[in-house]
Amino acid sequence: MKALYFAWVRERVGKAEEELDPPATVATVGDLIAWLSRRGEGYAHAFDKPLAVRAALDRVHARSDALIAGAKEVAFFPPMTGG
Amino acid sequence: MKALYFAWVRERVGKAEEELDPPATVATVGDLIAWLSRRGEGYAHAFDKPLAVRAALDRVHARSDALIAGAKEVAFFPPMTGG
Amino acid sequence: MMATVRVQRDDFDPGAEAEGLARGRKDVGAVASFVGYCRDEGGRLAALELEHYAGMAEEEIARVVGEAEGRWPLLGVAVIHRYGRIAPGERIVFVAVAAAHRGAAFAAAEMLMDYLKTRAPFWKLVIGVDGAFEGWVEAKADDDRSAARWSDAVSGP
Amino acid sequence: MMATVRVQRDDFDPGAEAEGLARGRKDVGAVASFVGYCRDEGGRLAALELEHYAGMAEEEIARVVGEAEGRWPLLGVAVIHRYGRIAPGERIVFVAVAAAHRGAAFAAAEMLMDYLKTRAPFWKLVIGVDGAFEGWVEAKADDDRSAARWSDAVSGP
Repeated sequence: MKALYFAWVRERVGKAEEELDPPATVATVGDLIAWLSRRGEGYAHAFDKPLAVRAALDRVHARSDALIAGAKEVAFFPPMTGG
Repeated sequence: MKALYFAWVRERVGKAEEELDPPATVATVGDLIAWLSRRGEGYAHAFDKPLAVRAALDRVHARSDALIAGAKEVAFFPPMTGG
Repeated sequence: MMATVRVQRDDFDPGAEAEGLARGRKDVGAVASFVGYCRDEGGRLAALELEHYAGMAEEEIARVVGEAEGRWPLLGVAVIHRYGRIAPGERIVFVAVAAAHRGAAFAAAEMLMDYLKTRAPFWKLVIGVDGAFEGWVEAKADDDRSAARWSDAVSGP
Repeated sequence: MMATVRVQRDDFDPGAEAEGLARGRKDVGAVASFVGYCRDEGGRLAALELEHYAGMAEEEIARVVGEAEGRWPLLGVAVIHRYGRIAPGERIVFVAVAAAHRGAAFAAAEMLMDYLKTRAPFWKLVIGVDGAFEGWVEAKADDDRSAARWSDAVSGP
């Protein structure tokens, strides 16, 4: 699946997007965050307060318990500050 | 004092404005309405439901118990329907 | 605070009026505006004839603007109300409010419209399409209720 | 219902966009509109850099417009949100709603703004005047509360 990072999540992870291939045990958005956090310092910093990071699956807001199976695109970002 | 009439109050009274010289016993807006109602059929019709008519003294909304002493201009009109 | 109040027969340009409240400023974060139009009521209405109390109309609107200013931190207000004959599709009334934040701008614009409906001395005469009828629009209890929403902080007529 | 949703780098003409909702129509009685501007925060802010999630931004705004449509009888909606670098005094966001009556137009415009703030995927980076600092704007609890006002009738994210 394709992962996108925005705003300070992007800055901390150090890239705007990448391809992810999580193991089958990673079922939910929350699992994915935990798995990403173990990939290095930048990821750990980006996700150190999991509640401060929002996610979207295929461009729709998703909670941390949402299942990622079938999603082609996942995005992580801070709470929105548009408008 | 100068009296102004608007909308259906004007139509019923039959004129847009006139000079009034009420007797000293006419103290309030309500008294003035009662006094005008006795001036003829048009006036009686205009003021037959006193609560349906609003008044202003010198261009400021006034209740029926407002004193008319000193006012140069009194106006009578239906509830407003602008906006 | 910059306040514009106009009562006029002619049409106006709402975009230019609203933008005028923000132009050249860097403290305005929000402009809420409203335009009221004449509807044709499903084809039955040929025109509205708006009667007004010249002099009091401007003064009363200015009082209402003053009350809004006392209630919210506003950076600019514009109110325009037309009178005379107005055909379906034409503009009747305009309100715009500038503020630092959107909450104040929206609330003041809505309060101004509610108060214009119930306190500004204008009366609408409906002219029917075939000349078969005309009649004065009756004041709506709804409008009184809308205006009463604001009465905890500002005094009514 | 006519709905326009645009996410763009360029500025826009709010007057023309709002008037477009009423032009040629005789059933529109009310157009409420809102423009959000970049403030200079007392001279400390040189610019905002707005990042957005292209694709999702348009889709999410369209979902929010759909929820407003389900809640009020609307005759037209236009939403424009800019991204990229925006200087103090420049427009950032625009919402306009047309309806027969003002209550629906005001409420829908305000709900759309509340939801844009909390659900549309945009993030503001503040650039300080002397280049001495930059930082991401933090989401406000106030905005979440504003958006929550509408949650009895529409489902959140």
